Amino acid sequence: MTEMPLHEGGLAIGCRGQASVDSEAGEVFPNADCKSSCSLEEIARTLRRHIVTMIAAAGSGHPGGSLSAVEIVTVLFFRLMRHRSYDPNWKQRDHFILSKGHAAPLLYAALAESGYFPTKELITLRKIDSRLQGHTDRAMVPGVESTAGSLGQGLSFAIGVALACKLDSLDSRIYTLLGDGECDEGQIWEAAMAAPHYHLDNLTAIVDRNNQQIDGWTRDVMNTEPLGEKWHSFGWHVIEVDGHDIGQLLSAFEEAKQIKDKSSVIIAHTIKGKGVSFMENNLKFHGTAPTQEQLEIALRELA
Amino acid sequence: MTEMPLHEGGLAIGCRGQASVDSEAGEVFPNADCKSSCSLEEIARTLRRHIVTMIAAAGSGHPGGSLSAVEIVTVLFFRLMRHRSYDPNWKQRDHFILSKGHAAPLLYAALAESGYFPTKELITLRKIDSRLQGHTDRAMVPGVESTAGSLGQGLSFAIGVALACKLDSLDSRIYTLLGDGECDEGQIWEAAMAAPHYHLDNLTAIVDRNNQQIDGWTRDVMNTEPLGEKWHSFGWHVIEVDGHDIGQLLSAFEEAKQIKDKSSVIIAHTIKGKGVSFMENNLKFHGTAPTQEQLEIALRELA
Amino acid sequence: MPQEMSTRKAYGRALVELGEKNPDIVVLDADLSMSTMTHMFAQRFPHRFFDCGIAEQNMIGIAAGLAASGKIPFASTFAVFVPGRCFDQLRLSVAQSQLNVKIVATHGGITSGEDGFSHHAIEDLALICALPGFYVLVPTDAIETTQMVRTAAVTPAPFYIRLSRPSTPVIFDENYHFVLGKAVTLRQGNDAAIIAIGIMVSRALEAAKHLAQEGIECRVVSMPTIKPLDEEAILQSAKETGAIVTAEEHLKHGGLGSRVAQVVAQHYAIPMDFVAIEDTYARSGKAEELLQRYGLTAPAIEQAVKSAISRKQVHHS
Amino acid sequence: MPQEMSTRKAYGRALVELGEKNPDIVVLDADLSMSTMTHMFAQRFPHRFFDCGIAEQNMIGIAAGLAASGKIPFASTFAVFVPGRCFDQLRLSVAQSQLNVKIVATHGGITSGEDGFSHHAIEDLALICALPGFYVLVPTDAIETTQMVRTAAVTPAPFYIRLSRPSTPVIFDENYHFVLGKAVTLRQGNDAAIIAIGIMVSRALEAAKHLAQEGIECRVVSMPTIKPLDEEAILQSAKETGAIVTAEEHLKHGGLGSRVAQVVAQHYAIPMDFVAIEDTYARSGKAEELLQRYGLTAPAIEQAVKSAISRKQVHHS
Ligand SMILES: Cc1ncc(C[n+]2csc(CCOP(=O)(O)OP(=O)(O)O)c2C)c(N)n1
Ligand SMILES: Cc1ncc(C[n+]2csc(CCOP(=O)(O)OP(=O)(O)O)c2C)c(N)n1
Ligand SMILES: [Mg+2]
Ligand SMILES: [Mg+2]
Repeated sequence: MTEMPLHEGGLAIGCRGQASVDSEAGEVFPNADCKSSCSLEEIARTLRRHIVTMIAAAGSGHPGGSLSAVEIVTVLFFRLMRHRSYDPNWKQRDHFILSKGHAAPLLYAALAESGYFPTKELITLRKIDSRLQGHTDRAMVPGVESTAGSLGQGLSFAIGVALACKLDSLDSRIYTLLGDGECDEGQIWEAAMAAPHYHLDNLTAIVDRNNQQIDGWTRDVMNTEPLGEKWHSFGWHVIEVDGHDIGQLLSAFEEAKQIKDKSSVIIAHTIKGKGVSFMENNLKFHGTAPTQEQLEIALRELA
Repeated sequence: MTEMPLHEGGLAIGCRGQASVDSEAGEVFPNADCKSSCSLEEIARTLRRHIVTMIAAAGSGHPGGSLSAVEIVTVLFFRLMRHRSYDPNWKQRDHFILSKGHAAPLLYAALAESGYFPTKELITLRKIDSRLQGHTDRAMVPGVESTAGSLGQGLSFAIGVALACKLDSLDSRIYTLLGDGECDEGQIWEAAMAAPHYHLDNLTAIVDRNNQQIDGWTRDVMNTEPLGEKWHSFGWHVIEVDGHDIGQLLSAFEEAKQIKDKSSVIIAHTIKGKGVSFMENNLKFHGTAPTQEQLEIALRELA
Repeated sequence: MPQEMSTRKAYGRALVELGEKNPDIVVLDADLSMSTMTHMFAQRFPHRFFDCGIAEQNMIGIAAGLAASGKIPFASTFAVFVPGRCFDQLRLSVAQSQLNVKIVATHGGITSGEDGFSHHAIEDLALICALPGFYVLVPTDAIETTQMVRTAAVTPAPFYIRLSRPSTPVIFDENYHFVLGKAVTLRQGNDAAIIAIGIMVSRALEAAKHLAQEGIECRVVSMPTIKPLDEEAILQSAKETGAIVTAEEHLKHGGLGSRVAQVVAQHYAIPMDFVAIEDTYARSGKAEELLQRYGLTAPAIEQAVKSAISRKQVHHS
Repeated sequence: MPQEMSTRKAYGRALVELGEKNPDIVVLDADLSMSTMTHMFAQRFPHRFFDCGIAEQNMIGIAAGLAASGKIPFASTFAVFVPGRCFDQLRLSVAQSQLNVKIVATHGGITSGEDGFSHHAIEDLALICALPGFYVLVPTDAIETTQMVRTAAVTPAPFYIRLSRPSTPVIFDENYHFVLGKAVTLRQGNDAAIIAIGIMVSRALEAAKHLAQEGIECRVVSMPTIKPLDEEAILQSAKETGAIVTAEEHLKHGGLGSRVAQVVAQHYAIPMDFVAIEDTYARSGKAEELLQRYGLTAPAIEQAVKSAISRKQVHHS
């Protein structure tokens, strides 16, 4: 295994595994320290550095769709979600279900920075004896809630978790991150029909609306527009935001929390490959690792 | 095999296999005679009699969803569609693809009355050596375009046929009949997304909106409302009609023909079991054959 | 217990019994609860029953999420739709996720009859046995079904239990004890062994009776656990009888016969024959008519036994 | 022809060649055209190429409708998604509809490597062989792939052709002639037969070479048509060698080995062994690492051959 610089920002280190009580909300935010000790923007940049670094080390992987969803995941893991890195199966936790499993590097980065496992493990991504499988495996990595890689399955899984929380009278919130290309899958619409039918107001889906899938722009490959109207007609409360604007994301999640009796979807308009100039909107970097040279440029841009 | 009265109305007999040219449209309507020789209402009643009779003879089958779509199929087979019972694979024909395959008795009745095979064969439905399988088998029966029985597949198939017609520069129209419960299936929405994406204005889907599926009312089992909005948001031209009103159906199909560049869907509001008092809106008759006694009452009502 | 009962009816009852005892039992269906008999549970525990409508893929995903949260989901529909309509979901969200989901599929085989081939599940075992981690069970009768359902509920692993539509003979009495992974010898004999599942077990017994009249003594083994196979019982049969015939209401490919053949070939090669559906779809017809037409009968088993016996060691002389 | 080429690249080229000759050839993909190599056809014949987006079920239905209208559709995606994500569609809309649809699935087996188990197709043959009417093919190299694709295009029936991701050795020369349904004997020998498919063929040849050095002469048979099987070739191998080992990049269940075992058991029982993936999912890793880890190697074949030979007739003495 090559030794690679991991560019640990150290930003989130102070937060790891230390639960603190947000007295206002009366809720436990294990990562509440982040709110003061480091900005979400800084954390986002750290996650991006992890992503490009680990994919470069692996020699394969999916930078584009990992980078586009960084702010979404940052806001959830380092501000909004109740979770405990020292107790990943904590019954009262909020749940994050990654449906677009090829964004595994993003989730691994967020988990490592949250203290679920050492950030230096990130570099083992996709290597034969690593826990960090190319697509997430829930049985292997603490904090990974779902096994993914075949698209279209996460929302159904999230409904199951949301139903269980209701049955157990838990007020946990369930978040699931979907790709926009992934919304081609019929299973997404089966699930989209079911969630409001079951009145799952504890469920929020986020669509990473980066307008690209593998074969091209979504409007050319399989047009999903008007995407918001589709979700609306399936009974969802729809919120559209700039998915790189942390303020907009925070208030969107807050709005979703207030909606009762139905599920909410946040359509987060993003740029695939966001943060690395030559990866932005570049189809090639959906599923290609940066070379060592490209990595260095990327890290400079993300410094 | 029991000998059962088949109640051949004989109405459509005059039309069988005789192509005639509608000079106004310049199109070939093999069944154009029907327009003068017998009313569509009468044909509809004949089809209903066939349906209950053959299902009673079979001892199993699906009367409810066959009866609800009678007017839809009547209007298509005996007025609008270009087809030739003596040349089922006629290249220029319009296509009817039954997606909700459990309504096979309805299609068989329409085909028999159109002259594809003798009406007396209808009574062999579901019997071991019959061509008339419980759900349609395209390889067995002339005029049956698709094999069905597993729900959710007909619209995709219809897209394939519609694409082929476009490739071959045929101006054929493609019709496909879906159940409203069937719209739970994700594959329907995959196809719904694709048809307007491919600009298939030669394709018209009809949803038999009888508000019931097997386990109950659709709003209770899996709510599909607002159904029209869903199709609209998937890019379709949506027309809602009373599915038992022949006039409304005729003008809806005419409207669909005029729409360019996208596909049309007709949401036909119907009553499951329509025409037989004790079957109407009666869940039991989704998939139960009438007894001999019930058959007699039904036939009296349909006389 | 009556003389005849469908395995799906036994399932419906067992679910209610389990539901009373364990609040974590939840049940899912895909708009077929009247036929799968989950409606009995739905009526008794409406808040723990989820109808997913006609959306089998979503049903499996929801079941997986429930299992991940500590529930014990039983998900049912016809065997032709699960695994067939949701194989990838069973693969990723259940098998690869190692989740405690119980699939109970009814209307296995061709005895669903008149609905025709779209409703005949003749390949479900080939599919479900291709999912590492799944227990795959086919009960012989209603009594065994009840016990299987109880076993599944307390064994934390994915299960697939295949039931049938028609009423079938009750073979076991109340003292019978189903053991996961173990074959059951129903009749002794050393001329050949018939290994059967589901509705073919009673036909195997019938065949053995006829053959005994001709002086051929067959062992009859029921193999309620298709996966993992009771290899010991298979090899014992192989060694003690020298000829094995399998009988199942399934394609010859990928079911009981194919699994037994691999065990035998790898450990103790002896002649075999397969009573199963050849590479074809069946038509509409009454259950019994179809079983006749597609060769799933006692006489077919008898013939297969004779064929296997005739091949014993011939080519090794 | 270079020394190494991926079978999917050969497919991409063959499609373009076919497209030039026959205007009825149409191609479908599900957002993986860069990987399946259908993008070559898409670029040349944009109006005959349909990207279905990430909707495998719909893709199969559309292909069926196109076939019903006289087109010859080739539909491609990864082998893990077809048949797995659309089995019921392949069943009803293609197999039961008897339609002329060609499925060409790439990234078969575990050599898709680092993506991990969600992307490893280790059960596709178990599924696709459970569809009556389908021809199921696995080419040995790029040359054979081209010929298979041509054959599929002119044979009116459903086809499934399984390709792999990595570049693999080109074994045949341009004079090679693929015959549908026929096995190919690549090496003579009478101590045991190795029947292999896909990337395992070259490993089988390697194993045979090593074994010859130890005085064990193995026949090596490639079985490019998994369905229908060349039973004659199998039985000839059985009779002339008395021991068969199969080798495939697939689960032991439901693939080549299981199909050969049934033929052998039913007609000429001899000891066998199976080089295949045991009942487990593989992890992320480089293709070669995974083949090592999961026992798909020449040494594994050698060991299996010795095991099968050691069981020859022992228990019949
Ligand atoms: C069922 C399925 N089909 C195909 C693929 C292959 N695949 C992986 S990523 C991808 C494109 C995903 O696009 P999108 O959902 O928009 O993700 P993002 O743009 O965020 O990367 C495809 C087709 C898959 N993983 N699963
Ligand atoms: C994929 C699939 N799942 C389940 C079934 C069983 N089934 C047959 S009919 C039916 C209800 C159909 O309801 P709907 O589409 O509304 O038809 P209609 O009311 O017109 O009869 C169901 C669930 C099936 N045939 N196919
Ligand atoms: Mg995208
Ligand atoms: Mg309905």
